[in-house]
Amino acid sequence: MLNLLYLLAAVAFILGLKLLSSPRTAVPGNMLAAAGMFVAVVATLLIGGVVDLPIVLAGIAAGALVGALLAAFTPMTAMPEMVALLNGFGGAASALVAGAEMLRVHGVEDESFAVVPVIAIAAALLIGAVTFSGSMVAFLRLREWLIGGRATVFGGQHLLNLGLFLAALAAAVVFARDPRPGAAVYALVAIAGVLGVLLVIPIGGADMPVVICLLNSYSGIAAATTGFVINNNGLIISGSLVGASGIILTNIMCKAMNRSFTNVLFGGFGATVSGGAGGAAAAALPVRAGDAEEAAMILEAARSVVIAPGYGMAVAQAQHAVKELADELEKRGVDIKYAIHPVAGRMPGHMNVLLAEASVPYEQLYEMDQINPSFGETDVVLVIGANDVVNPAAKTDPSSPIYGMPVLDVEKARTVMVIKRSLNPGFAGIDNPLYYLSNTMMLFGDAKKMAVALAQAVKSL
Amino acid sequence: MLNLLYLLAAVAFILGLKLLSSPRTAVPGNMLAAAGMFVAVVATLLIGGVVDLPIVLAGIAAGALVGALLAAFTPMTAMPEMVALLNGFGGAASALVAGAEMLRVHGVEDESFAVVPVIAIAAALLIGAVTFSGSMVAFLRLREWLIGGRATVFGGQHLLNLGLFLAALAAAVVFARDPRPGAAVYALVAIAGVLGVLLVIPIGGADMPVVICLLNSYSGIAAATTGFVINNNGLIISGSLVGASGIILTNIMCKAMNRSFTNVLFGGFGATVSGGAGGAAAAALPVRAGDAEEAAMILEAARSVVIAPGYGMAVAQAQHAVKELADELEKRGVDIKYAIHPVAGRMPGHMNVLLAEASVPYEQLYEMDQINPSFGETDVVLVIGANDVVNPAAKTDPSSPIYGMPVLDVEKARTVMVIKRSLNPGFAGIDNPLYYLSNTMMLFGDAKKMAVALAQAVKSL
Amino acid sequence: MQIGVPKERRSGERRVALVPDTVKRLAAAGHELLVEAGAGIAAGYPDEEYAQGGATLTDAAAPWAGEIVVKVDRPLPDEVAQLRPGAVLVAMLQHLTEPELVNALARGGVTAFAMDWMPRITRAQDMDARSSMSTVQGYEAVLLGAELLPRMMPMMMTAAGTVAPARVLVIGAGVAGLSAIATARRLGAVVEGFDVRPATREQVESLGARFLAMDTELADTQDAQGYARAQSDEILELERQTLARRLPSVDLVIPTALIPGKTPPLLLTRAMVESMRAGSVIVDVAAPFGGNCELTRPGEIVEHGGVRVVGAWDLESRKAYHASQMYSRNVLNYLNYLIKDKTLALALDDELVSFPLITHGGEVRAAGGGA
Amino acid sequence: MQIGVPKERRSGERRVALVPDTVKRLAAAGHELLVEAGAGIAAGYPDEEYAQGGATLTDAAAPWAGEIVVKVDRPLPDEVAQLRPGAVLVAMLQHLTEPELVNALARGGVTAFAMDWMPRITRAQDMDARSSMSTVQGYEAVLLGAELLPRMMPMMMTAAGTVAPARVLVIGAGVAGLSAIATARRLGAVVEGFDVRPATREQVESLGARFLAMDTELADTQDAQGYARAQSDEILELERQTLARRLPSVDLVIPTALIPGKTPPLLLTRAMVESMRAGSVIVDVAAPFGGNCELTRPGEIVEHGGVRVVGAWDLESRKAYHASQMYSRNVLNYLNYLIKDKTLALALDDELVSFPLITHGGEVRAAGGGA
Amino acid sequence: MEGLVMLLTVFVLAVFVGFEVISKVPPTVHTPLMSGSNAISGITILGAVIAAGAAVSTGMRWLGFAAVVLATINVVGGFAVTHRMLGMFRGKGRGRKG
Amino acid sequence: MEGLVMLLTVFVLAVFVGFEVISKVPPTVHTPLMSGSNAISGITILGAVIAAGAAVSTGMRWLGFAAVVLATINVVGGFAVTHRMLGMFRGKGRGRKG
Ligand SMILES: NC(=O)c1ccc[n+]([C@@H]2O[C@H](COP(=O)([O-])OP(=O)(O)OC[C@H]3O[C@@H](n4cnc5c(N)ncnc54)[C@H](OP(=O)(O)O)[C@@H]3O)[C@@H](O)[C@H]2O)c1
Ligand SMILES: NC(=O)c1ccc[n+]([C@@H]2O[C@H](COP(=O)([O-])OP(=O)(O)OC[C@H]3O[C@@H](n4cnc5c(N)ncnc54)[C@H](OP(=O)(O)O)[C@@H]3O)[C@@H](O)[C@H]2O)c1
Ligand SMILES: NC(=O)c1ccc[n+]([C@@H]2O[C@H](COP(=O)([O-])OP(=O)(O)OC[C@H]3O[C@@H](n4cnc5c(N)ncnc54)[C@H](O)[C@@H]3O)[C@@H](O)[C@H]2O)c1
Ligand SMILES: NC(=O)c1ccc[n+]([C@@H]2O[C@H](COP(=O)([O-])OP(=O)(O)OC[C@H]3O[C@@H](n4cnc5c(N)ncnc54)[C@H](O)[C@@H]3O)[C@@H](O)[C@H]2O)c1
Repeated sequence: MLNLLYLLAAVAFILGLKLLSSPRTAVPGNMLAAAGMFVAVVATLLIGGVVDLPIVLAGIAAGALVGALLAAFTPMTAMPEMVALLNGFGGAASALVAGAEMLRVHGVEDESFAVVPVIAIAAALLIGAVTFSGSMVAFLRLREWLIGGRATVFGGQHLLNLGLFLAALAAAVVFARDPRPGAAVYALVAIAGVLGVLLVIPIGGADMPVVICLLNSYSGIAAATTGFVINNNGLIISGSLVGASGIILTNIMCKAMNRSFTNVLFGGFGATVSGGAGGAAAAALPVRAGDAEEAAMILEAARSVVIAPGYGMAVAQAQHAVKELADELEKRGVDIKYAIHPVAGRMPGHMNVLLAEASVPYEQLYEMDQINPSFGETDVVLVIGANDVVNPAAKTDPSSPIYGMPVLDVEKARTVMVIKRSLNPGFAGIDNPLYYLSNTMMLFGDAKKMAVALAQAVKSL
Repeated sequence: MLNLLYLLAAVAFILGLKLLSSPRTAVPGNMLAAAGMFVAVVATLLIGGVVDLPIVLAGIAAGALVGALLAAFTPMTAMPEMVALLNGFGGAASALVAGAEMLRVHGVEDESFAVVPVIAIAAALLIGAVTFSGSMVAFLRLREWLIGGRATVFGGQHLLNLGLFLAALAAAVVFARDPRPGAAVYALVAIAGVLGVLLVIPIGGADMPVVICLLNSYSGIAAATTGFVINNNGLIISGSLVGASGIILTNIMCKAMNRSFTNVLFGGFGATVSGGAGGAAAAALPVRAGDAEEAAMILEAARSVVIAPGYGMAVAQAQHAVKELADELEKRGVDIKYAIHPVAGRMPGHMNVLLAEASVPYEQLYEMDQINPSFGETDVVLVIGANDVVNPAAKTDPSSPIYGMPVLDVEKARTVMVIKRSLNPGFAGIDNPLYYLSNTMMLFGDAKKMAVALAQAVKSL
Repeated sequence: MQIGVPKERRSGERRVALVPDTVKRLAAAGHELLVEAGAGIAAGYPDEEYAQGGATLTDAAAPWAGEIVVKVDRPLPDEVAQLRPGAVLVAMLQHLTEPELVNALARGGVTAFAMDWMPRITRAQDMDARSSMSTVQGYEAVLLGAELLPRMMPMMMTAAGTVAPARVLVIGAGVAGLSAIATARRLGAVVEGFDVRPATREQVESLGARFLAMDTELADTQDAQGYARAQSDEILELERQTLARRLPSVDLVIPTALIPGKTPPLLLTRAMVESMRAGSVIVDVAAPFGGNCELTRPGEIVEHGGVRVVGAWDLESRKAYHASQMYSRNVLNYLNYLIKDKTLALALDDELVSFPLITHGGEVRAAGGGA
Repeated sequence: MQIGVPKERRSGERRVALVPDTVKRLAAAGHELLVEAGAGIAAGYPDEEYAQGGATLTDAAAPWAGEIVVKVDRPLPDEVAQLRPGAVLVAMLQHLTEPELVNALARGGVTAFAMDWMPRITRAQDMDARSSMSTVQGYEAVLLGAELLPRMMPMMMTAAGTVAPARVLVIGAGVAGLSAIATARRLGAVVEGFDVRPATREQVESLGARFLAMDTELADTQDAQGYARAQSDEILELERQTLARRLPSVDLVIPTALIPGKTPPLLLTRAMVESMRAGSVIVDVAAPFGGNCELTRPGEIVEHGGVRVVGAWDLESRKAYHASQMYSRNVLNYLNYLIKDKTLALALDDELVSFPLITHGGEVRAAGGGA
Repeated sequence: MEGLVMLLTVFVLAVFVGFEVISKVPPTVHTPLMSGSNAISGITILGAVIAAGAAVSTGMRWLGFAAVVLATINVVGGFAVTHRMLGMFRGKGRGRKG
Repeated sequence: MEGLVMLLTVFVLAVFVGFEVISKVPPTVHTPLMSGSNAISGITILGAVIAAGAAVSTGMRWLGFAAVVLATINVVGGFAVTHRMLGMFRGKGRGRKG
């Protein structure tokens, strides 16, 4: 019966995760998962062989109170560290359960105690401890209580990590041969804790979410391992579910943030990528590089998209592809406008010729003065091979050679996407601060190819 | 140990299916799945409690021989019916195993025989028999040994199916109360067999693959049910895997063929599409209506494609979409030419204006006299909204009002695809024999929409 | 057979009935070609090319003595006299507008084919000079209009402000009208098309232009040949009302409405022209038949309240090179159709022969307006 | 401030320096506008609109008494005399070609700004009359050429045979050249562009046209302003060889090559013109400065061996409505830049002020060719 | 009971895997995939082997034997046919490059 | 042994489900999904409850108690936080329709 209910809970989790992965259905997804959890916990309390109910209920009450308060009073901006903290608690809980189980083994002094649970205990301790300490570092880092937001990288780090991991394994082996509290198990936990710290510190603040996601996967694995320890189906299914999906999610997030997955897995994925063949000064600043899939999702979800074409669209002869992308978006109810800067391109009316060739209706073309006031309410601006004409330095930087020229106020939009091949400057030969803004996503590539890729990605959403 | 090996086999199946779903990896995928099967069978033979090895080996040898011969000597064109036949055998085997198991129950006369396996036996018999008879009908239909290729639909069919299903259920209940060979079980099998026939006969020849896929899913479910009968993990995992993925694949195929999934599930998704608002005279003659996916595959595989546009392309303003399709094909190494008939459209140079607007290079445009000699070596001609200008009656039928007008000799190409909305005539108001030729595939729909769909289908190949 | 190609003498005419390429093909088929020296010069075809093509360059009289005489325009009265009895004349006769000429031809015993009176059927399209000339007219009308406009056609958003696209209204969406629509669209103008035949809506839209619809549904506006019928006065008034609403915002108007054998409908009155903006242009393609505009004077540019009304009548001649090429191709196709085994066999039961045959055996035939 | 807008008097000039829309904006900013009656008529802007915009319509003399006088062309000698000392003149002075005028302006104590001599920097683009006028020139040159050609521009495959597309060669891919390329492409011609500045290759291709490359790689062909440098005789000879190979198959040539302050390079010799087909057309946009073609005579159409060479000099006036609109927008932007708080403060350390400032305080400034 | 729940658990999870494992399938591999998964559904051969090999009665033995034969045909034929189909279009792939 | 194999089977299948269940995730839901799945990983609460509720020694009881507290924080906090995050952007979603 218990296992049947656990199965039910597991199904709820699976469906919950599935629903959670689409914005439209995420809320019911979360509720379904919570309901599954509720069923599993109540079932355990009632028919899970709980003897000492008061202490359990006390623990649950205390935990629920703290959890609810934390959730209610954490500011929205502090969500990532909150998740890190909670995740650390989950890992710790797994390790503690493993520890308790070890004590039971010790307590009953039953020599016949199978080898598998012992290995599982060691593994749960190891993974739980890594999860806990790693999550705590991530939490502190995000709270900026630790080392600021910068990554700490040092030579030989990978070697050290490897050494520590081997040491932990050795301790685990010693413990498995004699599964009782003692030096071996303490060493195991201590080493694991250090390992968790070392895995996280090389990672920069901006990349923390990826790490938290990975640690979340670890805590799932810890739970599954604990399941093997206490021979519990529910833990195994749910834990391995979270473990596996967490890894996939980590991978997805890595792609979205243009990071290498292997680097994350092994820690120390280091300094943020420098922006392609960017200008010398630029290399120091971080840019967010996106890919077609990610951009397509954002575009598809937008209500209004303004396309700001420039000389790069002309060079790439991307006008037809751009029109096709716009058509696809319009089909999905997105409102499309084109913002034509008076000097975009290399001749007066350059954009007009090309867009007319691609049969873009004149009604969708807006002059700069018409459209500038509306950027504030625009969800996404898609800048295609334009540079000088969207350079905010013209408004803000009196030392800029284009200071005073009116430009498209694209940076006021919620999201700005820029298609160009590199961070190289345009006609005026100057760097563009737009590319380094937090609401800008760079889509590096030839304008035509990227527009085609975007259209295709939108279609296949 | 046995279950561990079954798990291994199951993993092989899962990965195999995954690999099979991409053309690049399909071959290793198939091999992996076969290897998994080999492991599972050998394990069962060795440690599955087989007592009477000779008879089993004899059976396997016989089956392997027949299977290999069938596989080796079936012509490539007969593959779908081959799959139907094999699938029927699988379903039959499941039913037989369930029957054998029933005999065991009967044999041991053990009153304590659990209720679950009995239900499972009934279910396995039912599903297995449906799979078998349905597959056989599909096989015979495809071989054209039965009722030609036409669908048989009659009123009240759904009601009859429902009645039969309820009757089968009743028989199953009777059987479960007294699980021994007898009237109930025979009735069950017989009814199931009839049900299988009825589910398949309403389906037209062109839609058979979808049905076979669904029956394949059923045979998976039959295997899983059998797994519950004999308490075998391997059967359960693999069977449910096939059952579930088969349903998904059926759904995918339905979408690709523009069929309703529910209609397939409940049988009788009806007669082949009649050619839209086709001409009265035309309705009598058979045309081959294709869909975008099918057409895309042929286009993608072609070396040379000639596009013959007409007034319909202009009406649909499909020129940009056509250019995009051509671009996609060119990217894949297909040679593209446009055949411009001098009076295509409604004004001199009509096609030129539109194609120039879509930036089709002049070099790809060929006059009728230039291109007519080369149609014989053309793989595919894609006629887009042209009618009179590709009407072979102009050459062959002296009574035709357009007799003597030179037309594009598109029918000489290996394959002709015609995009138009119906079988309605064009400007000259006359029927076009081209549409009824055996090498012609009609793609019914608005030219722009169809061109977009083709481009997308080509991209997603 | 002997085929004569005289030089065109109508003033302003620059076309030639056969270009060297078609001459070569006819010569290759065994015909003897008598081409008046200098016949093709104005269209851009020098005498040498004719000579190379196998033609004999002659004086002005010789071509008229040919068994077949091919011309662009109908012959002038003195030219008719030069035709031998029994000779075959192939030209755009515009016979409906000049019965006198037709009678003269009949009297002279001339077998006269009207290249501008081919049946409007798919099979006859490659001989249909009306279509090919209309194509040139529509193109050239827009080019001429664009050139006369003080505005530019396409929209341009520049540092010096936005240049609004020109608005073009094409009245009559036959072959010339559609060609005009296509050309104006190419230049980036905002184009509307207007016609009484409902079938034209789809055709206008098939060129990416807007169709200007009347408030009333019209029925039965088209005859068997696809030509428009003359409309009642009420309908014409309704048409004018529809057009009048658009005119104040239109920069270029290209009227092309014709009804074979009738005076073209009056669709633009003086008052309507006065409602247009100064600087606007009307290129009246119907001018040779009287025009669709009240102010049109064929062959002249009338300026009225800042609006220029072009009585376009030499549009084809302004593109004489290609117009000649296309016309001569029509003629070639027709001669090839008529002449079997080097003789002309008149299958009078064949629509393609009988329809354009205006005079024959001394008589004016039914199609030619005779009994 | 008082801003005078005299009527343009150069013969053939149809533009006007300010259009009613800009007049309205300046009036709204508190300026007094003295517009000569009839100044805008030729460009399509009637006097009433100026009056409505807040201008005072005056006789011919009054505008010249304004504190600021805005014109399109440089003033005629007698007009210079009418300017008050200390007055500000804003016009396309073409000062490099007429030192005499510059001296006269300096002598008269006029502060003269050359709208055609804006620095070629991004910031100055909306005041750069050279760009906006070049845009019009390129467009109109193609239209004029297309109109003069006896051929049609686009390819058409018709029942009367295939009409081959016209081949257009644009020499000099500056603003006018690019505009010409775009227009010819719109009309469906097969277009090639040619220039000495390597950066133009990408620009030509960005309009979908082909770039005609020379066999030699050229370096250092561009000065700091983006203008081409004068090329050595060898290079010019190489250029002519490259062009000569194309000319026999080209129908329309649009030369636009200029070097500021110098005579335009001679790129089309008589012999080269003779190699072209009869009926071809050359529209020499460089004509006002002497032309790129040996046969060019500014303001005339020279026919030579069947090729017509148009010494285009009033291209902008042929599109006077839009040309005036764009020019007056440039002027408006520049005045807005110069005038702060209703007074003109000359920040001579500002490139945008000092670069186009030709005479000031009785002296010819360095930019103006002075010491 | 517990055993049955375990089987059910396995069943449910396998169904989920089956639902998720194939998502985007290009039409080219529709038929091979169907055929391959049909071969996998021949897994019922295990049941057949057990039924035939551990029969408790002649009837059961013969039913089992028949099941073994049919299931083996399904398995062997299925995988072989799939392989042939795939071979065809691998061949095509090669042909195109050449 | 058989029991362990069953657990392993369940584990392997669940891992497959986990791998497949999420494939295309728009960036907007990255964080909520992570947070939700983090809450699910609090399933270890079951182990904690059993450890605390069926402790055989005081040490075990207190370890179990600590585990229950931490795991509950994880579960309750996790789901609640996820809900809050989603609430934020459900507002946006509603905005779209409006
Ligand atoms: N409109 C006129 O009349 C005129 C005339 C002369 C000069 N200008 C000047 O030109 C500039 C126009 O501004 P703009 O924003 O249009 O152009 P821009 O500032 O020159 O920037 C164009 C950008 O497009 C990118 N690009 C080039 N080829 C590309 C390709 N194939 N695919 C994707 N991206 C490509 C380049 O970046 P990557 O190299 O990184 O790809 C470049 O930064 C202004 O400074 C204006 O003053 C205008
Ligand atoms: N070129 C000229 O100068 C000229 C002038 C006048 C007449 N014509 C005549 O026009 C004809 C031209 O031949 P053609 O082959 O180009 O055209 P057509 O024979 O008129 O056939 C056009 C076909 O396009 C289909 N169609 C229409 N709208 C469509 C849409 N939105 N999507 C897909 N298909 C669509 C129609 O079939 P459905 O309704 O089934 O879709 C129709 O059968 C000739 O008979 C010619 O003589 C030509
Ligand atoms: N199948 C063929 O061989 C062929 C070839 C060419 C043209 N056609 C058809 O012939 C027909 C006539 O073509 P055309 O260009 O010679 O016509 P046209 O020159 O006689 O007339 C031009 C246009 O003016 C329109 N018109 C007449 N009266 C009007 C009015 N009162 N108001 C508005 N518009 C008016 C006509 O409808 C026509 O579209 C068209 O239907 C065309 O498609 C057929
Ligand atoms: N950023 C700005 O504000 C701005 C604005 C407009 C133009 N520009 C730039 O200014 C430059 C000049 O533009 P323009 O149109 O005024 O030039 P222009 O009118 O002076 O010359 C026209 C063209 O002729 C070319 N040319 C000169 N000598 C030649 C020769 N011997 N052979 C072939 N071609 C020759 C030049 O390279 C130029 O492209 C261009 O680089 C243009 O992009 C910049």
